[in-house]
Amino acid sequence: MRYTLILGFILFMIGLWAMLTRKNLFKIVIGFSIIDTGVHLIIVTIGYLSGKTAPILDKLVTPANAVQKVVDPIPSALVLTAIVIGLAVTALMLSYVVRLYKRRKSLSIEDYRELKW
Amino acid sequence: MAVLDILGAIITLIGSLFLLLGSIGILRMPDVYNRMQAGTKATTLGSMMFLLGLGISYIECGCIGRIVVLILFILFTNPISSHALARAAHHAGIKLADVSIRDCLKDDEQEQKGASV
Amino acid sequence: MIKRLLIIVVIILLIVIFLPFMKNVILKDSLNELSSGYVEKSVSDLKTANIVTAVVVTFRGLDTLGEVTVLFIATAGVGLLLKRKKGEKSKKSDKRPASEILQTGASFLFPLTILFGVYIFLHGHLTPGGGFQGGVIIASAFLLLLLSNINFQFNHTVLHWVESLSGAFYVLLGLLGLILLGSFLNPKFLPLGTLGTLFSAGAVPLIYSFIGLKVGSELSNILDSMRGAEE
Amino acid sequence: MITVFIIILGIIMILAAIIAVMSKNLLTAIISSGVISLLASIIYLILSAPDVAMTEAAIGSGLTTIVFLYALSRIKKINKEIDDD
Repeated sequence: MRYTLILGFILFMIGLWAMLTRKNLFKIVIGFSIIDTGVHLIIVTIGYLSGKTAPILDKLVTPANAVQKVVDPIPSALVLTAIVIGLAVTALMLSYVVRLYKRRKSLSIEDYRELKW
Repeated sequence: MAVLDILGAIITLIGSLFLLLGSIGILRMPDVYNRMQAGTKATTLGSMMFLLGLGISYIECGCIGRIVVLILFILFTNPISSHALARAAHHAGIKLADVSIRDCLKDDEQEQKGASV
Repeated sequence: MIKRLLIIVVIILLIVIFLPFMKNVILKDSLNELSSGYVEKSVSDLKTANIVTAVVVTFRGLDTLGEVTVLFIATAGVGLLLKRKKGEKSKKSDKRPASEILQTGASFLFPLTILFGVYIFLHGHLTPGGGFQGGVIIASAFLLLLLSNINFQFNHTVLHWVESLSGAFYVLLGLLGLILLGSFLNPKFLPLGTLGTLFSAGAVPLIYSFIGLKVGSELSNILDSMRGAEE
Repeated sequence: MITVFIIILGIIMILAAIIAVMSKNLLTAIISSGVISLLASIIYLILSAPDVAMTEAAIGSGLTTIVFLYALSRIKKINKEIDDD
């Protein structure tokens, strides 16, 4: 599963590049959400153990052999909460974008130069 | 058991055939509305038969009730969503193909406009 | 020009730093001590069939509490930023109403979707799913109403009460564990039952239901604020 | 077999990410960033994390796209109000 690790890394780099080079505020937020997906992919991959099943007990995974049969549940649990937070943070960023647009009527980051040095 | 297995496999095969025909239709049809029709009618029937075949071949897992609920859900949501998409496309002013001869929605809208004015 | 060069240098530097890490990361083939401890404990002590639920609700319960707090703060921020001022009335929207088929279908699907969300978070300790997924499904049910009916208004009083009460009950259940058993968010004060039935795993389904209600109402709130009130 | 599937999914995801970053049309960019999340949820399913797959499919491709679209429509509405005044 090294491929998903590399995939997550490439997505992270594309998102970072978008955040650094794009001028449009929307594109910056999209870059942020791509970074989010990449990081989640990497964390889930680190918890994966090849040839094992999901951490849910059923007919095949009995309480006796659960430890030998399941993948790591902790990264799944962490990513679960991280995805929900990601949505809330994206919504917060977008509401800032709407608010800035109402004030200055521009989506380009170059028009906001108060803190530029 | 073997009879049920073969029956389920045949139904799944027919369902996937419908899905294949639907995707060919999406590629070959001349305009948005015809494509949408191919992508809705064929895939609704196709995915219903696919799920039904799966439920028949794995009848011992006892998930046939859930599959019936899923089939009802697909039967209900797929046409509605396709209808909303087609209506939005018509409102956005996407032209019909040159070979088509009737546009009833346009006639209806003009009639309503005439009635209200 | 200098800025562009700087960006390229930063990206290349990051790739140079992280690529060896990506190459040398050791993908393990057995659980480490902490994870196997969690798996054993959740099967023997808590009787939850879904181990991820046990980790989210109990073993990492404080993380979840913090996460719900972050969600609440973000929702409050969105509502505050997009608040419409008193005098500022929006014009009558010129959107045309949705068609008859869509409205009827949406009003028929809405209760079914809510039911599905409740099913997901009540069965969070047995099957994949839980409070977060169920809450998202409830929010998408409200989204269906928002999209199909342009004049739809949320009843904000009910929404705020559901949100605050579910958050308060979540903390109260945690405190109950602290008082009765001596540790915060300990769900074992209810009978554990047998593995694999609906009434099992102590208070885990109850806690997850409150998380689900809170997440659902908060996400619906975010959607409503992002849409903007049509007066 | 599963490796080939993951590689194909990964190539589509990277293409979608590049389209999302480079496209001049904001609507295209938003939709392709939703496609990335949808394909990521399939990969989570292959990595045997069904809980994460459910959450990502519902949030990443559903609600996040909707939130982006609402923000875009609000910006268009502000534009229209300026034009009217």
